[in-house]
Amino acid sequence: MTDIELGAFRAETRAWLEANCPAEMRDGIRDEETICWGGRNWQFTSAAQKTWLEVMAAKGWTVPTWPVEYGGAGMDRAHDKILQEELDAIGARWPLQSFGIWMLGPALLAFGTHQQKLQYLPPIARGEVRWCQGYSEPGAGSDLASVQTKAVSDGDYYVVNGQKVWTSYADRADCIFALVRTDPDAKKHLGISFLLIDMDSAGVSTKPIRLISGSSPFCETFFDDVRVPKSNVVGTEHRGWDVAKHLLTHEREMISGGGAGLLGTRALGAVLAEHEGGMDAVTRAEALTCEIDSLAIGLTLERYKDQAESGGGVGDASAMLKYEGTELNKRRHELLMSAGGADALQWEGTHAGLAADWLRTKANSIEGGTSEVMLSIISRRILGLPG
Amino acid sequence: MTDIELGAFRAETRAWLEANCPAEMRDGIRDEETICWGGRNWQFTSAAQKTWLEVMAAKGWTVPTWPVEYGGAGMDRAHDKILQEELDAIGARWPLQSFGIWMLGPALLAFGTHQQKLQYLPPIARGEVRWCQGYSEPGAGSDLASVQTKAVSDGDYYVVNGQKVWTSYADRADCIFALVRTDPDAKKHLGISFLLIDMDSAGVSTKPIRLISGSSPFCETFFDDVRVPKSNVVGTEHRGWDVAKHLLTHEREMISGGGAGLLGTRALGAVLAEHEGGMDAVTRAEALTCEIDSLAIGLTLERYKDQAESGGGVGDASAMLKYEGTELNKRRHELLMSAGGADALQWEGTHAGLAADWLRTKANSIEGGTSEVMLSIISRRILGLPG
Amino acid sequence: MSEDETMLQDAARGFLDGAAPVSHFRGLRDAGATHDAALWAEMAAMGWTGVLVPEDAGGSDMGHAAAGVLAQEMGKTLVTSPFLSTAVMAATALRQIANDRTKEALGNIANGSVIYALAVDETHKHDPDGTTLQAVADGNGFRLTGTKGFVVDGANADRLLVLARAEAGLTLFDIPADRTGITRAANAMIDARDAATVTFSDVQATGDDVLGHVGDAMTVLQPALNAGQAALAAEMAGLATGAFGMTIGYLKERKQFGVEIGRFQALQHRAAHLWCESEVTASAVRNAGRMLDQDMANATLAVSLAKARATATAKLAVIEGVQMHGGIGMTDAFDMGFYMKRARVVAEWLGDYGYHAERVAAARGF
Amino acid sequence: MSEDETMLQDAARGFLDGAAPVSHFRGLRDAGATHDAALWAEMAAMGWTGVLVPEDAGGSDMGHAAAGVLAQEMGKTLVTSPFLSTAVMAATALRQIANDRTKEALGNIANGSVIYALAVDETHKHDPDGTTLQAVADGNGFRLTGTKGFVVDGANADRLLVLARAEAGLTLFDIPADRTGITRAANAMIDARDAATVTFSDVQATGDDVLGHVGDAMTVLQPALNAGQAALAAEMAGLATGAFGMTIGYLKERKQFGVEIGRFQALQHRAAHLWCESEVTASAVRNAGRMLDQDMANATLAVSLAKARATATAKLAVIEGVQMHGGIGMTDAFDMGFYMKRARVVAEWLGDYGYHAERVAAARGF
Repeated sequence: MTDIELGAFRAETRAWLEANCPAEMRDGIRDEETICWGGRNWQFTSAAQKTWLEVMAAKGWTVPTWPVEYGGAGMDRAHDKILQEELDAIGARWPLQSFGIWMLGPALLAFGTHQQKLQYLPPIARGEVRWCQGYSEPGAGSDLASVQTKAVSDGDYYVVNGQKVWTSYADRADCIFALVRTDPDAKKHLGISFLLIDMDSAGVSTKPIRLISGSSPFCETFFDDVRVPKSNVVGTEHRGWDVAKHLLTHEREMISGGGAGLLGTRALGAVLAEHEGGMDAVTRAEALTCEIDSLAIGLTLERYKDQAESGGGVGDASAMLKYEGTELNKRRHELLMSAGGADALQWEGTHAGLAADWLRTKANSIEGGTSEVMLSIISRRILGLPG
Repeated sequence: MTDIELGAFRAETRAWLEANCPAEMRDGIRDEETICWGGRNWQFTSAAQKTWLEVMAAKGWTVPTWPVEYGGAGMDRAHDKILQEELDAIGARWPLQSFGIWMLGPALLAFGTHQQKLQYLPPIARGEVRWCQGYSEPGAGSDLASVQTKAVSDGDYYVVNGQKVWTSYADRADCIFALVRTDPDAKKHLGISFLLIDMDSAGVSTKPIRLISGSSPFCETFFDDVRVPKSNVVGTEHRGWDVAKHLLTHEREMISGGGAGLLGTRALGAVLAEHEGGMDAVTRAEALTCEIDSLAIGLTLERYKDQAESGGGVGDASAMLKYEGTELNKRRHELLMSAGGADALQWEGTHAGLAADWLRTKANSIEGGTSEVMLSIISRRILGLPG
Repeated sequence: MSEDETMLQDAARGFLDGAAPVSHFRGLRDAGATHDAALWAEMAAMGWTGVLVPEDAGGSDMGHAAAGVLAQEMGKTLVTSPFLSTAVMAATALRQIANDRTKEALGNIANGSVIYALAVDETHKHDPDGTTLQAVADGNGFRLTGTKGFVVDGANADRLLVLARAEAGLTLFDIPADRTGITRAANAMIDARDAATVTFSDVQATGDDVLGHVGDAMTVLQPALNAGQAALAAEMAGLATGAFGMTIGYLKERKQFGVEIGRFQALQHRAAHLWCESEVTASAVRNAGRMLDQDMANATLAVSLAKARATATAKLAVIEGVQMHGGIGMTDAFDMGFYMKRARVVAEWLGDYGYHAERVAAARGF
Repeated sequence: MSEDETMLQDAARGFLDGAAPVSHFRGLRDAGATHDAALWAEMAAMGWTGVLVPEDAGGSDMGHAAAGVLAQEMGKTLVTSPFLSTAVMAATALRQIANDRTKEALGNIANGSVIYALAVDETHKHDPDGTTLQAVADGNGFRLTGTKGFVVDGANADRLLVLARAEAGLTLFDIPADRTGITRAANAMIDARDAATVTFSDVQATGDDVLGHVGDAMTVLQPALNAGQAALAAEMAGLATGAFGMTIGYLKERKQFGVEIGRFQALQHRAAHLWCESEVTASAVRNAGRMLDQDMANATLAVSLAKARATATAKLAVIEGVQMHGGIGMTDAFDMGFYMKRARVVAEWLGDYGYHAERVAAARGF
């Protein structure tokens, strides 16, 4: 496409957004309270939120790069980038977020059958079905392939028994995509299937997990003789690990990008300056170093995004992005706590949320693969050190 | 003994030093140039240096805690401490230093026969024979027990062939204490003997090693069909590793203590203040942290010395002292280089020696067991983590 | 440690393992409680509350090194009590002034009948010299007006030591916590302990309420703060030890990819490094207690050294603790988070790393 | 990188692997030489010396990103040349002023016939604003008096860009290095490169010798320094890559206790961390070159970011390099020490980490 064509698209997009994005959806705030997750039981927080989702979904712009037949707008990256820029320009909220968009969608696009795509993708794009992820199990930790949840064949069905942990929003999701062991006799990585399960099925229950930072979206999810149609397997039966690996790489990029999105918005110095009083030499030095590293890591995310767009992909280097982004985020929050001093030590008050955010960052280097796992991946796959 | 007795000893010592320590030996400087190493070919740098050695050796005060019959003064720790304090009080130079005093002496006292002690210790105490250490071999690195230098039995003699590296001052020493493999068929640690070899023997040659910091006391030492009497084995034949281990612990303490001796003398801040101009926030912060750590590590050395004196010993914790002391020393010298700026980048000039010292510290965490080996020792022997 | 200290440590550990393991703290937290009166009474019966109270006032007068040993053992299992505020800081302040009133007050500390809190800080950082709470002369006495924040043990306290600015300079008042005009609001602290915001509105204080001399608060307060900082450093060293102990236990027991994670060399080296750092900090902590006992007037360097080192080591211990525990370390059901939150609070209390680093620098000629 | 940059990089690497591997630097060092005229002539023939010289002055004018690519490849094998002083900094300064003199000077840079050095620093730290070298008005010209230290390439230079303080303010002079009154003393540098102390005693300079305007040195010098700092950051990134490459090779090949040391997880994780840091630094370096090409007036933040990151990464790379090599890394016979010494010198040149950190802070509102 030509620059002229892209310019025209930008002008059209700007005009359409101006006409269709409700004023209340232009405050740019993207914290937990303002997110629209969608789903069967979703309660819109305002009429504007509902309208915004509907008009965007109608254009396929909740998932602009997905094919039109699956609920998207079939955009290439150049057009998508313009759309994102124009959304940012007016401070538009995201119309919809979900694990369906971030994770299951890409997995289905890569591994699903045409029938599965038609069945599952459009409801995700329209915000009608909310998904959660069921990978981790109690005691498994970084060893995600040590799946114990069993799916035993029974005619056209599997009967699923077992337990997942760290299933974000499982208590509010409509469906779950989960790793289950379909072949107990095969080697660890070769007996796993990637299975879609409706949370309304008999035998599914959830229990929220309280974190050191307070209440959390995480749950334990239990499966007690849950019957699931075999057609709900994505990809080849027993070869679900391939799908999982694909998604894990995707997840790492998401987590590192999330950290940097936060970074990009405001200079650390500006945040620190809000706290009255000067900084001691040690805190100031750490703030300078942290700011330098933030900017450089931000540039690195951009560089890898460029590379991925030009077809190079990111691949194993996503482990680097994940490692650097999450470790930096932990340092940033240590600094913010230090700058807040005694004021930051309370759950409530003028600095409410600061301590909870700080504690929450400690999980960044654990979830989606620990920093140690990231370093081992880099050591083996990028540096070629013996394993 | 009573405090009164110790007080009398202090008074006597003070009077004797006042009468016998030459004025030129009271400048307190203890750098390489002022050290008296002794040995067959030693050239005294002044008449005073010779006198000072002779009068001290005559009293057994070059090695105060060694038994009188082996050239020492048979002092207990309380008396030794008073002697050291009184020497420090007048800024007296050490009358004699050597690897014989630091290393071979303690090894012989622990493992030698009475005959060996009589033969070797008094010449060390009098500064008549200078020793060097032959442990490391090319390619062995941290794996000191992988000794390749062979000592083949031939009647009352061994015939030694092989090569040592990192033999400090081998080119100036009279004798060497070396690890040699006397039983090639035994397990790695069980076929080694601790052997005393005269450097004047036919077939011994040395070659100096140039370091990144410039010329160094280190040499490579070559043994080519060197004949050594079997009576020169210290401890049990093939069980030299026991002697070596004993000495390695001793060496670790020496290296960590050496670092701290340097630290104790002057505040880092005072050193940094000599360099004109202020410090930027990052350098200042690192200087503060480094100063805090220096003081705390100094206190730790004192605490462990107290513990060792009260009979508790130091044992494996010497690995901690070595690790903390040497890593700190590297940080200190990075800081000094940073404070010196462009002036510190020259081999010569107002800051001559600073760069060489800085580069030399990089070996601190390698020699006498790397930092990595120290951490592994702590992990296994102190923390009890599985190996 | 001396033999006496080792015996005290063993006794304290023995008692606390029974009376106040971490589960005891969890119980208080779950109940929304920040004080256990029965535990405090037992501490009094064992002479702990009187550890710095002279014998003629009914104390055991064991000294600052001993107070450090007790604080360290409490730190290991996150024991909740007003020990530092009352038995260490208030007692040290009170014994600087010898009169009948202070003798009685010290006796009440020793017998466990009174809880003190120090109302010193006003902003987000420890800064006694920056005190703005006003003590306006009024007849023979004063009227106090202003707000104190981060008053540790302030909600549970019977009495307050209040730092105020009079015309003559900083002045320290010893007054009942329920005096007219005082409003106390307990804060929802992340470590689930007692800290309060205390507001003073025209609170009347007589000349007798002044501890020491008007305009000369620091003669009394400085030793108390030094003592508190040293004991707090000891608590933090204990906290680091407690967290490290959990972590080492986990490394030995937890299996991942088929082997104990304690076999992974990267974790071994980090654990060994942490142990080394703890040993170095232990030396600084021990030294601070001894310096306070031997030469209190010149102990500032030793105290700040200990507080700075302990802050850094405790931070490292809890960060490594959570990371090495992985997901389970992030859950409230596991104790590691308690250590992390407590470490953050005590990092700030009585001066953070940067505050003490600057005191070290000043003492060392930077 | 763009395709053009990748091609340039491949070509540069190919040439330098043949003409200037590390052994070439060792040869110069052993011979006591700090310049290889033949190598410089080859760089000129390839258009490298003219990388920032406009085409109408005979240059290849490839831009700052390209200059960074070249500097990075030189850094990998410690290539010794006056590239930064002459082709990057002097060329950038000269092209700020368009006249026949500068055009001729730029042509001479492009054809390799002249070597420039910047005489800016006077104390142990980079501080152009603190310049004290006097330019005293004398008739239509000036007399320069004072001393410059750490004049990189100063002993080999044909011409000097001298920063001096005139009554009207800082002024930049472009004069021959052998002018009467100039004394140059080569320093025995730890990196075995050319740096000199240059003394000026009543050195005559005419108005024509002023580059730009009297009292307005920074208009010309600031772009030159920014360009130099960015290219130096690129050299340091290359240096880190070169040192890291040696280290990774050693980890794969060296055996200890019967296995390759690259199997030790503690070393694996440290190597992986270093690689991550290098990747992040590479982004900052690339960004600095692009910013200089796109918007030089606003590139200071990007440049300082790159220099700061590159300094930290190169330091980490050489410290880890020596440590992981063990004893052999400490010997002069091995190349790792060269990297360590060069890293230290370039850490200081044109502003150290703290200097650039403060510039980042200023740009970000600290």
